[in-house]
Amino acid sequence: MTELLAMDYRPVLAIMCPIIASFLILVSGRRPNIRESWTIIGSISLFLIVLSMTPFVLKEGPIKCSLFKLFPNIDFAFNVDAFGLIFATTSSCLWILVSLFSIGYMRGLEEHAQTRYYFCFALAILGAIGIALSANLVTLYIFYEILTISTYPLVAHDESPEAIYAGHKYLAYLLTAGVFFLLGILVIYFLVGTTDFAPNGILKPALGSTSRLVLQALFFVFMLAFMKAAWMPVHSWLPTAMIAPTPVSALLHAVAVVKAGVFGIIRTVYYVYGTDLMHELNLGLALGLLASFTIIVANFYAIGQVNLKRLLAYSTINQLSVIILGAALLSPMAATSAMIHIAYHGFMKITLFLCAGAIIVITGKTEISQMRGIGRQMPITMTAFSIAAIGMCGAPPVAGFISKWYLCLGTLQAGQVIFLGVVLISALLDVVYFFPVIKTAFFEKLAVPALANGGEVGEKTIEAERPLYLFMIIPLAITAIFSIIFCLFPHTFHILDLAEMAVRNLFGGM
Amino acid sequence: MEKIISNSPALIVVIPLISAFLTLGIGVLKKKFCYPFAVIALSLSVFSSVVTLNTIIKTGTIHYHLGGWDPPWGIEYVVDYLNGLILVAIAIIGLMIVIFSKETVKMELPERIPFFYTIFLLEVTGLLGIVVTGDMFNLYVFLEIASLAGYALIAIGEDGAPLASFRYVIMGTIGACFYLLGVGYLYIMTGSLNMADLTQILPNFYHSKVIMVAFVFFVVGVAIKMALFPLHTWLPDAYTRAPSAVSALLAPLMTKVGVYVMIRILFTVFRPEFPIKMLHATDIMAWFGTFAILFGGIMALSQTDFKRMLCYIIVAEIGYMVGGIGMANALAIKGAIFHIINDMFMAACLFLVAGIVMHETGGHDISDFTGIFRKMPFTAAIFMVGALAVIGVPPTCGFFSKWYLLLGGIEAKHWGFVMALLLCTLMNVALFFRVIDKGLYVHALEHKLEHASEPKELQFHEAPLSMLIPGFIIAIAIFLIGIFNQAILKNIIELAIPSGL
Amino acid sequence: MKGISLIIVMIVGSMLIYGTLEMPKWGDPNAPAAIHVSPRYIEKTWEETETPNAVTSVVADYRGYDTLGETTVIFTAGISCILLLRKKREKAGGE
Amino acid sequence: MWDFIVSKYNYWIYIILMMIGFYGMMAKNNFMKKVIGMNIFQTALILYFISTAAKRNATLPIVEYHHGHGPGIVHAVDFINPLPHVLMLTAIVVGVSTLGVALAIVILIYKRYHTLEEDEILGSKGK
Repeated sequence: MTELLAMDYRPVLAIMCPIIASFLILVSGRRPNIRESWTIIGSISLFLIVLSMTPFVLKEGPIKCSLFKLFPNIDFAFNVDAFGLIFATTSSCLWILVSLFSIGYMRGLEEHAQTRYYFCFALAILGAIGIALSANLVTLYIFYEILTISTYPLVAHDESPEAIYAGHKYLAYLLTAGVFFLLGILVIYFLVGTTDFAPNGILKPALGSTSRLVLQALFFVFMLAFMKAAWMPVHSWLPTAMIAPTPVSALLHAVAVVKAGVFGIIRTVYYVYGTDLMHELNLGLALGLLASFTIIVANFYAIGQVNLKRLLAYSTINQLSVIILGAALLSPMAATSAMIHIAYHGFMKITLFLCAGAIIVITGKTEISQMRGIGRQMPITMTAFSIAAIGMCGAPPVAGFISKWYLCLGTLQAGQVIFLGVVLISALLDVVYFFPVIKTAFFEKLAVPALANGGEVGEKTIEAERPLYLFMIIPLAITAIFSIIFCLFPHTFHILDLAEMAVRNLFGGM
Repeated sequence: MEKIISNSPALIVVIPLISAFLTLGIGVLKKKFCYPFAVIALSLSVFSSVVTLNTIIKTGTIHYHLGGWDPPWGIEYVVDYLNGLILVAIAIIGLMIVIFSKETVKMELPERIPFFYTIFLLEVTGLLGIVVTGDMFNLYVFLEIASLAGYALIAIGEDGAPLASFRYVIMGTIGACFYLLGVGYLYIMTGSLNMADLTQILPNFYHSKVIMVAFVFFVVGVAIKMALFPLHTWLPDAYTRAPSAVSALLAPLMTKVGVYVMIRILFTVFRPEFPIKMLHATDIMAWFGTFAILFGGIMALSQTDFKRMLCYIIVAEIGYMVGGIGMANALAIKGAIFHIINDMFMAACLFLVAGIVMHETGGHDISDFTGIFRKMPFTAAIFMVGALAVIGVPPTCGFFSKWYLLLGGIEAKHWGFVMALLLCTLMNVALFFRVIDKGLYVHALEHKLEHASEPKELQFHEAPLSMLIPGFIIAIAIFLIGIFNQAILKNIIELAIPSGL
Repeated sequence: MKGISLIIVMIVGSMLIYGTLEMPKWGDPNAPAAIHVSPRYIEKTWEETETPNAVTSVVADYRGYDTLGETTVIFTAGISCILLLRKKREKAGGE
Repeated sequence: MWDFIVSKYNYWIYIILMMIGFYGMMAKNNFMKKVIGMNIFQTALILYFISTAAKRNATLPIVEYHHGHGPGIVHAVDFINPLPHVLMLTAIVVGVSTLGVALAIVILIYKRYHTLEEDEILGSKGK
């Protein structure tokens, strides 16, 4: 029994956590309290397991664990390296908070089919963790598909025609992506006979026998495969999917799903193609241009939004491309920025979403124009919102500042000053669309004197009216606090250490 | 025990054959006993096929001389890696379906139980016989047993079944006669009916027109039997109208056995270089496979009947396998052979679900699936496994065979086939998620019903255990085959790939 | 439909004729079919099966298994006819 | 040329018969006619097989024998090939069985639609 706790089996344990949790959730579907405690227990134990691997990885290097053979030269295997741990830590940590939040949200709105909801949620986390820990493209693909399929019922949770439409659109995009992914993997396997991630790429040997064009085309096949990263012009599933319950949008569309996409892109860029090959094929520049295009356009889209969740969706698209840009620059600093931004952006964006969700549950408001003076009714929520928004713009003292700082240094390091301009402009545009929200919330008077729960109208706080609301307020406060902590102490949860270690492995130094 | 092991190839066929005769006798005396007897008979068949496969893995190909006559003169059963595995799959699925059939037969054919089980066992006998035999004419005899039993079983289905079955009779007879014509043409040139013997003799005649014509008739005849597009026209009607237990037996097995015969003839009776290098028949087959995939997928999309949709999926799946044969390289053939096994389980799984839903709701339209996730969670779970396997989501087995087929397609640089396969994956997604939506999203419907204060429509509940257990076993098998695919491929299928590819 | 059928028939027929071109002539005693497997049936029928009629010995002995299949076929057909044509109205417990 | 045609006349006959049956199976509108076509088709096939058994100047494959001695040395050239006959015994039975099942199905169809014309059945299907 004790050897199961050995380091080699930790990845398996981590994977088993959500599997067991989802099973127990299904079994105890009729007793909500027990069901939700399984969720919480599963998430906490997952987080602890992931965290326990970090010091070991930092000291001894990656943990390898191979379960069974899928194909010749391809195992169903986990390889816990520094980069994967960043993503794993982020998603497992946020699962705890979002689970808490979900309890408040789902009970607050008396949603239907809650067992299905928690079940799919756990499976989605399984997908995310699996993606983070997988050792080769095929394993990653398996979890990628699990993630796609398990989130589909979540997106369409509302079961209204619009929600089902959104779900279909979601599936249509992401499963098409899956097909591209499969094609890409097959071609790689055919060319080099392996799909294991390696810090300097695995595709280099193929350069001799294959034309450059094929490899360049293959890269774009992979880009299409990672449609989850919502780069433009294949982003439109993301705003549509915002119809999902807010905790779903929060975790899945700010953390698990979209981050799985950028995670995959970074894996492809650095661990499949490798820096040299990217330079050789001029793919870094192409990817950078794509990302820049998305950054700018998504920001303009965001400015025009009146619905808070949709605004956040476009902000997500923008920030994801910031991460992609970091990867595309192929310089150590930028790569660091991309990696840490996966974590930092996760915390900040989830804060924003949780705030939006709390507003929906407590006041029933979804449009920005309705939110006049809401800052006085819900001070904690809106403070958290403001903190995260500041972070999005990249201003200190919030985590976004650190990653933006590294990104700017990275552009200089790579000698691509144009991209520095892109980053700065995007920061500016971030301010343009986040500031009005904050202004509306804090500095305008309540316009419509009505509340969804029919309570007393007034300027007093309504956040803690029901104990249930605390399930929502506390998590978002925690994530907001973390967003600040990450700026002041970037080594919390070893995120920065891990990123530095990963970059050292990739580039051999800063 | 020694005796059983040494005679296991014959036992595979003889057990269901004799028990078919006995079932009738028992049925006349006591109807109730037919079902357990059929279950026992097929369990023994599974046992002997597993024993046979085990012997093959240990000692290699088994040649079993019936009546003690040496091969070219007597009839020989040959069990090698290729058909050993397929035998096990057929026997297992036959057993599962017979277990499953208890309730559906009671409901759909109450007054004809003994005859049903007799024919059912004969059908399994025929299918096993086709696979196990090493003699061209003996294959024809078993093909006819299987076909005749199939015609009858289909004709007792719901309204319109006789008509569908009649079409099948006409098409099937043409197919079987073409096959026999091929046998006759080979016979007149070589004087032999034994497959192994023919393999030795035929290379001398590879340039003969007679052999070429024989080859064409073989391929066309078998293509009819396995419903390769555009000769599939009999399939959708026949399998849609057939009783649940029958479509669950025939749909997975009959067509796949056809694919097996195709592989046997193309690569064992003829050596691979004949169809590949001399006739270029495989190039043509690759395109037929491609079109079958696209056609099957598109037609499936336009169906509202679940069983009919599955039928077109089968047409597409046949395209996978024929296309895989058409790629004519070891990777794709490996995928095709593996897909035979996988598709048997996948199709069995889905048709079982169709049968369960039919049993509980009385219909097999997609709309009959409304709310199954709530009301029949176990059925829904089985359905999900089958659906994901057809779509090709890892770690279900469908993914792994598709992988090899795609890899083979890439190696052959046959991009049309690769694209068709990938596109069909997407079409399958659309197909199954249509059903899943129906099953999953009942909130609005229930809401409406509550308001109208009508009695709730969604009152059906979970199926009896005799239907669920086979479903679960098949669903688990789908996962296990996927997870242990390397063991199966390494120890059996890779050795089954015909030499010379 | 008739036109298409006719075309198919023509194609199949010409295929058959094409194949026939290289077939041995009718009654050729040196045709492969006459010299490969069948001689044993004729020459050894008495020795091996003690049956003067070679057809009988092949039917019942050398290829006896085919005959078993054949009987099964007719059994299948018989039961099929019963299965198909039995009156449906008969009560389940009526026997 | 003439010689060539005559020397293979058995094949031409079976091909013609077979094509008649084949055409009947596909093109005829009446189900009974289809069944008849099917039977002609199978019979033609049987004819083909039987004709392959023939050898010039050979007799039935029944060897002469004397009690206790056996037939002595037998030359295969003197007897026609028994194998196709055996195969066709089976094929005849198969053909008959198929015919039986087909007829049973035809009866079912007639009971249901009260006609055996395919176009009428297809026309009435909607009702």
